[in-house]
Amino acid sequence: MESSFLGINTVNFITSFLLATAVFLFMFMMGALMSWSERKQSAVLQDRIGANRASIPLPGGKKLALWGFINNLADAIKTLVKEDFKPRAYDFLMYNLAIFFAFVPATITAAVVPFAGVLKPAEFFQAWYLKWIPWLPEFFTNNLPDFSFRVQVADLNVGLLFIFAISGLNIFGAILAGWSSNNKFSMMGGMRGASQMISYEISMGISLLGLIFIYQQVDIWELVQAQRELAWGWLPKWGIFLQPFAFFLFLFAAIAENKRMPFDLPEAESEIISGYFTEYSGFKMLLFMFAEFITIAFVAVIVSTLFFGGYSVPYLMADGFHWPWGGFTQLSHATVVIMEILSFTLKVFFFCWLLQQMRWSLPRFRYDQLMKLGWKILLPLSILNLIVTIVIVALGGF
Amino acid sequence: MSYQLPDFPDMNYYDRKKRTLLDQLYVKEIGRGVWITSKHLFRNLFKWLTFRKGGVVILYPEEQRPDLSPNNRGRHVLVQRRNGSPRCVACQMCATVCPASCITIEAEESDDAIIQKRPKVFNIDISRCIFCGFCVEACPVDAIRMLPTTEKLVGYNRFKMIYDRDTLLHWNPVVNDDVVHGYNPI
Amino acid sequence: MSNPLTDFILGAGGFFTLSIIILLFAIGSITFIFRRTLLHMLMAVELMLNAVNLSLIYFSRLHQNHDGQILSLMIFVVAACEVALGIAIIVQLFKRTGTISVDAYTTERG
Amino acid sequence: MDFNILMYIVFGVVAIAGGLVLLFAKHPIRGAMGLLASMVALAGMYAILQAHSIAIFQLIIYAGAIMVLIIYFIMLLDIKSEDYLKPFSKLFWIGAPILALLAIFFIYKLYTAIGGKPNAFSDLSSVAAPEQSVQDFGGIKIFSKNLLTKYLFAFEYVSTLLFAAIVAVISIVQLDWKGRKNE
Repeated sequence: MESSFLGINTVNFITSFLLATAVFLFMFMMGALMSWSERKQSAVLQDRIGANRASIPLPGGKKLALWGFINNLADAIKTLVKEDFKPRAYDFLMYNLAIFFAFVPATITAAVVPFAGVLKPAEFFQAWYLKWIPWLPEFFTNNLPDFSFRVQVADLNVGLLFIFAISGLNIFGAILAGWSSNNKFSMMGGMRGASQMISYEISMGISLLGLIFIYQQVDIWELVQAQRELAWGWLPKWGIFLQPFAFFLFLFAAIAENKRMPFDLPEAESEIISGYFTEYSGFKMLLFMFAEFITIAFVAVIVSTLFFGGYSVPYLMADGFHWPWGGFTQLSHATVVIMEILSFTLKVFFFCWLLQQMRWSLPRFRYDQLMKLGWKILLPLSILNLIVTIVIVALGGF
Repeated sequence: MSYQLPDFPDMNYYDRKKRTLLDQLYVKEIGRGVWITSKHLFRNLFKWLTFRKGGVVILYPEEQRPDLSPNNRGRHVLVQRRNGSPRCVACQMCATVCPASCITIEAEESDDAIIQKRPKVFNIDISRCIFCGFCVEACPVDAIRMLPTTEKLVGYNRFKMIYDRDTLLHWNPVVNDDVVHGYNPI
Repeated sequence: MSNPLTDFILGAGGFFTLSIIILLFAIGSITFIFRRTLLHMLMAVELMLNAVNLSLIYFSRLHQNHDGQILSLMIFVVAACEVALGIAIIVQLFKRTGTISVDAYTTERG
Repeated sequence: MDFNILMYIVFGVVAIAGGLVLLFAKHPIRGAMGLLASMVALAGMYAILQAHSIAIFQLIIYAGAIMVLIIYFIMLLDIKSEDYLKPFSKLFWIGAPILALLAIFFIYKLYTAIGGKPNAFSDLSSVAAPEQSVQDFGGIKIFSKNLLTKYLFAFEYVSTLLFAAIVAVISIVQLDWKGRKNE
């Protein structure tokens, strides 16, 4: 690093900054995509057509509707210019603080998730399809030949627990919004949210303990690395193969934690208007909705990281495909990294799709059914799963 | 009544089926539900990708239902006399009977001594109209009718949805004489 | 090998941390003694426990020893038990008297 | 100045400010939010003091569970305004300054003892900052190894306490006062 005119700290800082921006933008784009697919996917699966009216007129009489994407833009503009209605006798501080509690944890939890493996810029920009960038290849090979970084914003050694800690803060948004709105429906939504979260946080944690036992890690980077190994030479050690039962438990608990259908009791439209954000209007309501959509993307990110090998593609190592039957396909570094990012994005897309599909397929649970499912079924099953896993690990099974 | 409730061994008719543990996990049923909706989703997506219309709905102002009944109550028209003036005598019967109060009529003195009155203003607020057809039944001189078509009953704001006398008289430049003009009892 | 953070923790940071501990404990005890609401008293106990936890963590860092950290985990558990029991008792008292003000609980005055 | 040191000071100030909010805010929910801010700031301080696992446990247990419970019950209790509009007892303006002066006196004594000196705590500290052990110190692996071997008895003892607390809470909540309200 002696030859570089930039200090390595500066380069690290710039890299972290760019990575954080990219991850933040990724979550935001996923949120925007979710709010589009909430409309369009529901329409298509119900044999409807969906949002297509909002459009930008083009010269020549055509209209640019982008399959309903312009509706999102129109929504943003509309909510910005709407009246900011405030309920009577509301609590100003808590009313506004609730938005931050709902929005911030949803966006920052993706910081500990790796989006791809190690990226070496000096090697990355040598690929033939990136050579057109004029000065970057020479810059990195001349100044920073050994520089490499993980495509992960924060490499915490307690990353998995960090996710739990921050997503546990998410519920304050619902509670405070419900309490400060001075509305009985909001209040009920907030109470439902709190008790639902307490019921499901436990089984969510315990269902993941088996995974921690098998991989002996809570560092998410190491978890993903462990999932890239192969069992019996051909099966990737993904969480879904080692802990198939825990996957379903975790998925249900995560949906319930996420306050989505079929567990969306806190904002059950047909019962308590809009739950905890009944009294929010304009851009504040948009932020609540957007936080909810980002949380869907976040659940998808976590599920694909913990149970589907994160960014890993089966048999793809740092230099190419090592096929289980002995073949080897050489790939350049840039291709590998891009394939990893694409693989992660596709997994996230799939789970976003699955969560939306479940949201539009299933009816809502009754409240006592929800509580019964959480305490009497999911919790004992996750403890049972944990005990069985411990016994197998102790006998040397994995 | 000869109907007998089905006799289940351990069940009364009000009991539900006993749910096993697998049922209570709901995994099977959730899978079935998602499978059914996914079938619809992918079928429609395939239709979109092959440039066909995926949904069964009708994009209203551009498309019309082809199977409208000839008795359908659609758009209002005012029937004309030979000279092009409306046959309406401004008797206010339709405005009185209208349950949505969407008809506004102002009368003025007619040139013709026999007819006495004619509408100076004849507005129908089509955004409030409920298409019940009472106005057609109430009209003593058969001046207002409803066409089966629902073509272009749209507008970008609520003032464009108020149709005045001339619009109702000349609702379509290409007038079908048999429907409107051809009927002339006088 | 001079890490500025380590220097800070060994020097001025120690004074800063101990001041924070004293202030937090003082605020907690003032709240506990002089606020006349049961919920505030419960939360003040939490604040004092937190102050103690900070001292444990700080000295554990200073000695590079895990005893303090584990003791603070035990304090977490004790605090959780205490809050659960305290909330249960407050709910019972509220059911009985309809208020959470300490001044209202005068039945033992004789 | 190092970024960590700056954040350490900011977190300390936020912790004190949260405590003051708890002391002076009228409504219990404001006080609870102050306490929450204090706890989150303390978690940040723990993280900078390299107790990563304790910082996370602080967030999970205190912020995620205990504060949710407290706020939940503040909402549930339907507290009337006369309960908190006279928040302080009569002796507050006598007692609170005495306690505050006591705290300031402690801090003053602390300052005269160790305040200005660099490396004032060097004598106390057994290991200053060996870079290698700093990386592992406070991590979840060493922490849990210690917890489950050296401190196993304390661990089990505390879990017994938790179990007893669960039983106690359930039995307290099930008490019915309705029959003997006017004793």
